Amino acid sequence: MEATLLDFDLRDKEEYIINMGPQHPSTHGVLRFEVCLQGEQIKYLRPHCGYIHRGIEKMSEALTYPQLIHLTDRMDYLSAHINNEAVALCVENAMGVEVSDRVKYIRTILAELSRIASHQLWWCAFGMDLGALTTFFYGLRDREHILDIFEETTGSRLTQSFITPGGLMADVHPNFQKRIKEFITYFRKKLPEYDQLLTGNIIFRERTHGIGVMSKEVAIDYGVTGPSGRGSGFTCDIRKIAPYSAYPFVKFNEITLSEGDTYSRYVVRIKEMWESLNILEQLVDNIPQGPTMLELKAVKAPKGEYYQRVETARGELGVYIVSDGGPSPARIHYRTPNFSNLFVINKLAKGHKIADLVAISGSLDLVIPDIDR
Amino acid sequence: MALLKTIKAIGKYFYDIYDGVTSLARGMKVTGSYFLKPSSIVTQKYPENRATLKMFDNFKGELMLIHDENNKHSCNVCNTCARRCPNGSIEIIYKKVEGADGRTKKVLDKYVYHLETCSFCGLCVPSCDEFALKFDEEFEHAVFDRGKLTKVLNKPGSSSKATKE
Amino acid sequence: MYDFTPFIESITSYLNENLSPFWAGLISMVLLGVGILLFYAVLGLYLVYAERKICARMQNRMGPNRVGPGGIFQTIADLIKLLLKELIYIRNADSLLFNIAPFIVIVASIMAIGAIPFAKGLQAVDLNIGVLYILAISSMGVIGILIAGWASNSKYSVIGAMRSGAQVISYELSVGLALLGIITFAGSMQFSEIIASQEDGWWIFKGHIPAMIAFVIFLIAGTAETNRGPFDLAEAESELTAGFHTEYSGIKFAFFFLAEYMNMFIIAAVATTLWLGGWLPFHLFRWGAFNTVMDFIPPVFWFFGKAAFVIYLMMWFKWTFPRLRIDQLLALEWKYLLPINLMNLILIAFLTLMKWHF
Amino acid sequence: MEPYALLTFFLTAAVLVGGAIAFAYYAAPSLPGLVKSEPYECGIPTEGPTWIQFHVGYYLYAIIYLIFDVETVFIYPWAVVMREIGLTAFIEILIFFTILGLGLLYAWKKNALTWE
Amino acid sequence: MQTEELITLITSLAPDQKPGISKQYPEFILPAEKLHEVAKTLKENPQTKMDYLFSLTASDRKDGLNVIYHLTSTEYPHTVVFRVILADKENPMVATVSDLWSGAEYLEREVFDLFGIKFENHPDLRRLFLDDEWVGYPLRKDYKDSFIFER
Repeated sequence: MEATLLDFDLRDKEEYIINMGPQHPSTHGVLRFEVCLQGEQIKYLRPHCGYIHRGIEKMSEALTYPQLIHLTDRMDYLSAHINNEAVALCVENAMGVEVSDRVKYIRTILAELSRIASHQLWWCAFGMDLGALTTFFYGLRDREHILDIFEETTGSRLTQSFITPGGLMADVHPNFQKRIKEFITYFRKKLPEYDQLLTGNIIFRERTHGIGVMSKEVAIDYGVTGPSGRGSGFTCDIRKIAPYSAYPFVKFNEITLSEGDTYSRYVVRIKEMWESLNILEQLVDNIPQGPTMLELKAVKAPKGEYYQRVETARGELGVYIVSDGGPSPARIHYRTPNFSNLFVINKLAKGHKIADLVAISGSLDLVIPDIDR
Repeated sequence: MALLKTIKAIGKYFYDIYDGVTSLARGMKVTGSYFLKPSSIVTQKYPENRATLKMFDNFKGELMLIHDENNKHSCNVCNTCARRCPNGSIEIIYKKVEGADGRTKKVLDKYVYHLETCSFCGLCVPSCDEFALKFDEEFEHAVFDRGKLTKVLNKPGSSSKATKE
Repeated sequence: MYDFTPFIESITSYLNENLSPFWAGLISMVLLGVGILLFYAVLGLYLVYAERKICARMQNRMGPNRVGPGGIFQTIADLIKLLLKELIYIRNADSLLFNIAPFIVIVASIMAIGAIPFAKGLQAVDLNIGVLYILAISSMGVIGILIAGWASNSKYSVIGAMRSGAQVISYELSVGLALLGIITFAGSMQFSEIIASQEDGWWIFKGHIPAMIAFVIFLIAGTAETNRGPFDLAEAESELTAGFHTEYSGIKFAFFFLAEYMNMFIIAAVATTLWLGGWLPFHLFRWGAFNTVMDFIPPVFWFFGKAAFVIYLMMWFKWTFPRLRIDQLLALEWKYLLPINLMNLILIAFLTLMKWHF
Repeated sequence: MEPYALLTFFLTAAVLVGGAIAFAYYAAPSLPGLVKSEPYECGIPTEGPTWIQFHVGYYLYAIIYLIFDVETVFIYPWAVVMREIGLTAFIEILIFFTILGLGLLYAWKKNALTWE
Repeated sequence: MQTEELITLITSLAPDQKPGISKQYPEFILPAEKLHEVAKTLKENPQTKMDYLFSLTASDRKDGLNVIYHLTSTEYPHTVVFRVILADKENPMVATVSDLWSGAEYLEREVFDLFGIKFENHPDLRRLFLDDEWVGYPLRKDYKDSFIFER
């Protein structure tokens, strides 16, 4: 580990310190990088967070378990379904109940849809970071289709609050399956376009190859999970390690690449979109019948401590609930993927240029509210 | 050996140029084809299409208390929705009225809904045993005065179905 | 047909007959100045609007559609807005350089227009070193950008200025060498003579593949010279927020904005004149009827049509490609464009020697 | 008209810039403030001086540029007369470019064309 | 490694460990001074190889401030949970594990920020989310300020 203190001492000399963020077009939120430059080269950088800290963990201590989901929606708002699912699974485990297969299937479908939507938004924002402005609109155009499916079933586009401890808030809309099938055929046609526009582009390849190389050891050391970690060969897919919901019923590959540079992190996400489409295809026709909500008298976790790991679009989300047996948790902690993914950036960006910092932070796919919580 | 290496390097140099140019051309083909296809435009002229704009069935717009044609709602002041709301967006103000059978009864006076704190989680609607609530399709919430976001949901002069007798 | 020379001569002779030489000169200057201003404003506004519409179509959007039919007055509305915006002065900025930078940028773009032949007789000055003049004047604009970035006393601006410094030392060369190819073919640096040499065919067709390579290189280097995407490193929105013009507000920002579009037009005009036959209509061998029809279209339309095509190409680049990094920018120039350019120039010289061009 | 045309262009630019800034000066509101006059750095006050000796990675390019640009200027007169002189000019430029190309190759080999 | 083997290994390192309350993962309550040693051994022991610290957090309980470490291995499918109970709420102190897992550096800063637990030998122990001037540690149960809204 390189000491941050050592870096800190360097500041006494005359240095070129530049702040990127909190109001910067490429930090994707209110995050601040304090970057020390030598020419265009980064000597060191220090992330500063907390600009959007809302104290979700403190607030949650005053809420009942079903009420938690409207806060978890707002952590990583791009995988809101998966965050809700994590809380729901943790509470269900604590209570020792199991939801019906129908709920499991629908949860997994929603989770995979969120994963695709999140990767689409990441793709378009990543293109923007690198200066390809058109990608932004193509990504959003395709994402609309998923958001329409969400809106039809859950009533909201972004913070859906649909998966709740004990099941789902409501049954899915009758159009649900039809629309997903339409989307799969539509997106299978559009994904190659992404490759033509960005992946194959020589400028893009030159911008990302060999930039911000993260070895597998560093990824494990910092706990970098999700596509960012898998780009370094860290097999960290919770869907494989500790399958939950309907993942045991489907066949899919965990995508890992060994290079660990910005390009491989990019490719992992593109391939994950294909893989998610495969998962959707396996599930969408086989949704079994069953109740969508368990008949629970009261949602109360018995005294004890519970931990649940799920895979969001950005990596491993852990929900840690300490319960005193009451209707609300005594302490709830979210181990959020972006928190771990962010702080490796000093290691990755050191020695690269300021333009590469934008590419690296884009390839880590940070969602700032998830870091600050 | 060195010669072979040089030839290889030169070959790679020209291959890179070829590769670069073709990859750029592929990208330009995508944008160019969309340029020539006006039918691919996905944006909409929003205020103009207001008449035809339809939200999805389950859209969570704004909470409303269902009134029937006789201006009656079915809230029986059980306060479940207010308790279930994580943000305290629902306030139920009631008055006590002496019923026909001599017992005092809670009657809804004002069903206050704070739109400014509502996070549209939708916990209130299924919590109601009387099915008195639903979300309507209103999505234009912008106002100039924050006070306007505090709404009274029961219509003036309305009464509860439960207090019919 | 459609010759502007008599028209302009009649104006000057009318002025000279009725007024003293001093007043005649002054009035002709004022007339020219008003003409330039009108042309500059209309072209600038039209180009901004065109860019918005084109990029919108490429991105599946509608583009401006509120002000006027199809949003055609959108840029005018923007111009009024920019005129009425506060001019913010930055503490500790070098105020002289800060204020002079937009002027330099505008001067470079306006003066370059002076040598461009829009149609027969519609050319302010027909210098015998016209190509060199445009090359020299248009590279002045980068100095304005450098000054703007440095004078702002903002760190983003300084980095942007440094990058534009790197750009100016690179792409100047490629532009020059690409132009040299056509100068070798035509044997002149005067625009009117270059156009005259294309009476029997445009250089891009007559010069075989070397001329096409030179055209492509000129387009790439020209895009870089105008600081447009994918070479917009000096303003690099996602890295430096707005680069060299971060601190400029209101109308001063508008000048940089306008100058970028005008420089684009100048590059397109030079490409049109040297490669695409300037205001000459498109002719096919021996197709007499076809050629007559083409001749009916006035030369001004031919010129602007061709320029619009080149401008469209540059916009197409911008809205498709990601931005290059600074070292790649330099590597592209020095490792690819420059050697290719040198070889290409030798090929062109050989073609000229053997008289293999048509 | 001809002799003063370029002067007219220069004066037009001056009138355009001066006029527009003067108009904006009178027409636009002016509410200067201490925070407003700070250089933009994403909402955080600037740390340290901006105008310090700045390391640029391309000074070697700058030197090569200087050489090449001067050489390019030499080629212009050649290009104009190439047609008339013919073979002699072609051989001369071949020699000229060989020397120039060798210089570029040398710089390439010495890694002067790589950003350090 | 099986749970029984883990228990024997940890007991041999820290004889005064107590089994924890979690039913999900094998859990051990360790004395604060033994934590670093046990963690180091578990990370470096080729049979355990606990190289991935996936969660580090704290909670304010009746018996004191608990610091909870969730460890797993990327090679073996075993997970272990450590708990350190710091009864002294005025000056809680525990050794840092940021020299073993770099990711812990910022997790510990977060715990310091919100619970006020000091980590010995931490390279850069400052507040992470809140201002440096912030008074108090918000996630403690006795924390009070004007922003807290009682329902």
